[in-house]
Amino acid sequence: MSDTAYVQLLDLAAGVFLLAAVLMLWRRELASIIRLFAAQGAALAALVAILGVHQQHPELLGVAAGVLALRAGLLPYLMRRALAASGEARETQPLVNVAASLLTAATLTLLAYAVSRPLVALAPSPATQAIPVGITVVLIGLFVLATRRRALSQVVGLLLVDNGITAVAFLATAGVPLTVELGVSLDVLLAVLVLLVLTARMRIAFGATDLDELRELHD
Amino acid sequence: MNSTGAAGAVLQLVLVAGGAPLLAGLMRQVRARMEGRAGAGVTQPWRDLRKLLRKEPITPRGSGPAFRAAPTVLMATALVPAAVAPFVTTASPLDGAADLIAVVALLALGTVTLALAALDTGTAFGGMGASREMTVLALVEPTILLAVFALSVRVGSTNLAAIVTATLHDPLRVVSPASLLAAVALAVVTIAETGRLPVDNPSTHLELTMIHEAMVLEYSGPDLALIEWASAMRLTVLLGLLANLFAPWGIATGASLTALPLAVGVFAGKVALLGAGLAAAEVFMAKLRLFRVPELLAGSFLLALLAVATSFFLA
Amino acid sequence: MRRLLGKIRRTGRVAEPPIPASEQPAPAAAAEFGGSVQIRHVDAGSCNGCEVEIASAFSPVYDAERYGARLVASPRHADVLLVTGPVTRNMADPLRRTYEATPEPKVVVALGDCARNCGVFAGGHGVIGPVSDVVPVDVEIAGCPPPPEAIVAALRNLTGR
Amino acid sequence: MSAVEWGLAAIAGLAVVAVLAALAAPQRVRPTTVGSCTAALGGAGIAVGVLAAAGRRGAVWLPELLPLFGVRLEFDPLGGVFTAVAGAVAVAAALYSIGYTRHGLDSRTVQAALPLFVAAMLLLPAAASVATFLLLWEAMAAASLLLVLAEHRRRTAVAEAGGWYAVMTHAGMVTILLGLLLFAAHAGGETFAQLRAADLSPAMRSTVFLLTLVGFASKAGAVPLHVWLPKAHPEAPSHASALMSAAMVNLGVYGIVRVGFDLLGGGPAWWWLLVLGLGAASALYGILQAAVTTDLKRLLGYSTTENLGLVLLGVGAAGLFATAGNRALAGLALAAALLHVINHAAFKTLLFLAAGSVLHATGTRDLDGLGGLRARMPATTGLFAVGALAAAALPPGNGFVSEWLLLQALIHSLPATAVATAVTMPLAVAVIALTAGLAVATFVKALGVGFFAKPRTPAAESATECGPAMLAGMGLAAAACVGLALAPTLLVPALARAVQVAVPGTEAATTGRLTLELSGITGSMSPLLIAAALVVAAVGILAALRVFGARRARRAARLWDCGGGGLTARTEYTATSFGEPLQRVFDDVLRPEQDIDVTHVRESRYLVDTIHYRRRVPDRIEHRLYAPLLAAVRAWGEAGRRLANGSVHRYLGYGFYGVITLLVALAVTR
Repeated sequence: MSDTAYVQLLDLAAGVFLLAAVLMLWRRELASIIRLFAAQGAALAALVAILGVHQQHPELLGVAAGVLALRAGLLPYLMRRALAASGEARETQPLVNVAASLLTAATLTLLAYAVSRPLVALAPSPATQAIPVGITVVLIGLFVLATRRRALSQVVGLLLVDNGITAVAFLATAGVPLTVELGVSLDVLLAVLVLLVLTARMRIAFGATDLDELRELHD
Repeated sequence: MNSTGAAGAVLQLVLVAGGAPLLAGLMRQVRARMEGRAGAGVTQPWRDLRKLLRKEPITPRGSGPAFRAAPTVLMATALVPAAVAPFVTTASPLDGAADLIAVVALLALGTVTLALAALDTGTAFGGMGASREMTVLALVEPTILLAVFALSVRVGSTNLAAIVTATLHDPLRVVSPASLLAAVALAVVTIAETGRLPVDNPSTHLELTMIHEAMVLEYSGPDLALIEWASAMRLTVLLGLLANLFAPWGIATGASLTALPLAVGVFAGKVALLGAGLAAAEVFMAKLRLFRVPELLAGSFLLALLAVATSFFLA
Repeated sequence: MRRLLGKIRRTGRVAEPPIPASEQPAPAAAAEFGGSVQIRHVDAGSCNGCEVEIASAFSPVYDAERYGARLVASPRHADVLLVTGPVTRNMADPLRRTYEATPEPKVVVALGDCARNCGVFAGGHGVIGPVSDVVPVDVEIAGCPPPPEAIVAALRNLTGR
Repeated sequence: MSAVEWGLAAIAGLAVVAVLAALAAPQRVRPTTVGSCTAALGGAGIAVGVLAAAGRRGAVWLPELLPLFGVRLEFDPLGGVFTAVAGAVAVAAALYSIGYTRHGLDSRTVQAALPLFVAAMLLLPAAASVATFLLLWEAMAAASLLLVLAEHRRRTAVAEAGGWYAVMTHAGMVTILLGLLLFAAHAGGETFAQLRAADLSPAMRSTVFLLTLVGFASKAGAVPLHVWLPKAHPEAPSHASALMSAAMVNLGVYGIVRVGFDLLGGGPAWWWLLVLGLGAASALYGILQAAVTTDLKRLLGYSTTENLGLVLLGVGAAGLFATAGNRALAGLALAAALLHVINHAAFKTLLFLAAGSVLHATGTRDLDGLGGLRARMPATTGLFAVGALAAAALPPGNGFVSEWLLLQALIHSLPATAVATAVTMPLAVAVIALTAGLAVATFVKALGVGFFAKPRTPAAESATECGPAMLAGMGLAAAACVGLALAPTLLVPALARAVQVAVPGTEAATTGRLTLELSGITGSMSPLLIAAALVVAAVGILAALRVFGARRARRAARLWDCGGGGLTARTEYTATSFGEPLQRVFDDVLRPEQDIDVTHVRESRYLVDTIHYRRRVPDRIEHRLYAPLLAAVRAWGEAGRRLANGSVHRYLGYGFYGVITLLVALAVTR
């Protein structure tokens, strides 16, 4: 594919990737958050595929397929099931109100840009140019982990962090070895399963999954 | 600046002034059809205007010059952008005013005059509408200017004609994340500025839920006609900007007069399309609570900032 | 959203075929309306039966809006005052003020038997009389309550569409 | 002796004459004489300033006037701009003061302080040596303090405000003193020429800059050093508020530009990021407070903080661009900042004088108690409207022009190489935009609630138009606003020269006679064209209405009150209710204190008798930052008092112990 088309597509994929993260911060309905997460997974897969095609790494295409299956298919499916099991439809009042967290996300973006500047400077290329996007997603994920109450949103936060790391890894290096990606994905899968089980247990124990109620466990 | 430019300017002025009520009619018609109605027809707003112009103007006792002047000023602030913005031609003779910031500020001036008029009457609803309108306006400004920023970074100018021409020369720019994000942000603020759902419900009868309507409750006859007409024109102007900043194809750039008719047709088509889309989308929306609106605007602000950010970190 | 869209497609158009305008001659003022009538509804003490019918007259089924009639929020915007119910003592002045607030040319429609001749409330406590005792009435719509068709027919007569 | 020097002589002479007149003239004619003398003084200031800004130089050295150092005055275009602004403000304020003479405002001290204050402000930008600068600075501070305290007999709040002002301004004075003395000591000379020539270690340069920045920023009313401003401005007599708010605060900016750019010749990026940050914070915080306050003059005071914040933002951006080596943009940003200084001076003078007339006529500054003035004081209302349009930064007002220039400078800074620029500029643009939006809301509130609708109190009911002198003062300011709004291009050469002093090697930021065309950047905007287009459109519309619609005559009818009884002033929206949505949106920043107490009727607790709603939006910075500080100071004071309880013996005892310890020390060290 031609260089300009490659750059355009890459940027577009990166843009969607970032936008999905932001919208996850914006929306309250857990269902639509999950939908957005699936979209982000797809964008990530597209990103990997584009890189693969451009760098003529056929195995990357395989990885892309894997990413798609896991992040746009399996994980959202699991989460949807957890959601159906728990009666909670919405993220009721997060610790930081939505407007404020959106503004925070804006500053996080600029921060990510500032810190990743030297990284990009090492080897300026369309791929590395997009690294800040990945870092932003990581930061947003951490922010979600820190400020959202529902256990499911916490899972989403964790997955956002992981998506961001993966994106950075692919953008920074010319294709992560397949094994690494598999390893990462597997332990993420594991973590998610554990969390989901926990969520279920918590719901059985407390009836709700408001993490603030975990404090009761500790005293 | 040439004869074509002048002709184009006049043409687009007439087009916007004459087409705005039709756009409003189209949007109502689309909405009616989606609600299973027959609809009053696209030309209904024109009938309303004609009748209102014939009716008797009323000045409430205890209101002052601000109340009297507001409709005219509002109309003027809608006419000037309609003449200068690159809708039909990029060679408007009034290029000195064809600055994106200036156009936005002019539209804001219109809102302000209406708010002052509402306060001038001294009714509770007038004050309420003015206060809410000003709140929304204040929160919309940052988004607009950041979107402007994002658009002008790639061009190096806030001059509308310059932005449009640059897009014409480099169409790939449009699909860049920066301009897509900016487009979404601008769309949101357009909705907020023109008082459409989910920010404000243009066809509400409940004063307590009103924003824009509450300010014009006292107007009647020709005054009301001017206000309705001007509001329709503001909507047209903003949609037109949205259309031509991101999809300027078909606009007349050269000095050939033959390009103008085509440009008119294309522009009308684009705006009609946008309007219909907006109306269709509104069917699926409920009005936001007033204090959820800042959330929406914060979101659009974030999009605009992301647009700026991506415009310099994604290549 | 997808579901709603599907519903819209399935439902299609529910508006009934046009209802012919009523035969009674339209008031002179209506000549100036030219296919556009803004209506301010005043409940002067109705039992809300008429309100239900008005609502259905403007519902998608009868869709009075297709003839250029529209309900508005302020008498300043209105051409027609649609008055329902017998005028009660507390609503007499508000009704007068509403009439005074409406710009010329204006038409007053007395909707329902109560508005025309106090109907079942005639001589009731707190009722001071039919609408025509308070403000000049141009059009009357009979019925208790009048069916939507009648309302639409009368309005068509005013809009002239 | 050059024209500028003659002008300086004239300023000095007129100042002396005015002061003598204030002391000598009988009370009856005192305000007139002093006012006209001060106006003449201002006129001389304008003349000198314009000459200097036009590039005419002039220097005076009076060795004997001040022991050891002598007074050294020298004009350059940069100083000229500020002197001209101060002069113009002085003319308007002085004319106004002729008519504004109640509650002992015509006492000797107050009348004498006015010309002294003006003269100090006119000469300060010409100071060419540290000693002269500090002398004039102190004179300015002292004279303005006297004016602030003018009405202390009538209102206790005045004394408190005066206290805050005295403390803040002198604290600032001290830091400036330290900074400049440090500078002079290391430069080995106290004239500005020597300071320019000096080469200091980077650490020392930064110390000097920071020390002076604190002082100048507090004078410019920048957050968090602004606390004196919203206190002193409302309490001072209005022409004094105008002078302080439109002329004096500018000199803080002047100081930063003079020291930072001219004397220190620019510095590292972080200096300017700091200035930019200060500016952004001030702009946002100032306008937020203004948007929710209901005191008209307090609102204007906060709006001063906002506008000076925008100016500082421009100055900071200019410094940033200059360090990045982008001289064209630096020039543009600084020109925008200076233009905004001028515009702000024009409309803020007008607004404060108009507010003064309102206070004069109604005796209240509380917007919730005003209203309906447009019928009773039409001229004042019209003039205030002109000022409000400018302050709201909407076209065709003059505020819009400078904000447009500022935005242009920031917007064209991208794509940038420096991370700092790339990250700060979008935020800066956002801040300016939000500020502009809130300013619109604020001044719609001030005009719409304060002057329109029905009067809310008997005081407002019985208001009457103010006298010719006051109207003349306002009229001048309004004329300045209109002129600046339509033909800002006339100032371009002067601004270019002034900018050159600060950022050498820049050409004029804009060109074009009727249109502002940015040089080096594509971008143009013609205020005149916009205004003309609006007028033409309006006329066209009216003509069209004549021809086509409106055959019926206009009828006057009662307000539409939903058919209920007549609407009284109690049902009007007040300033409090107008600002409520914004206050709610920015709750986390403003932290308003509000309490509602409902009293029920005796019979049943379900029936409400009365509801009292009270809301205060305290200045949070003042509470959080200064309250602890004051507490600490008070503690020290207590300790001090125990030492000094007024007994003569104890003081003698201190002296005695002192001598003894000294002798012992000598004995030991020998």
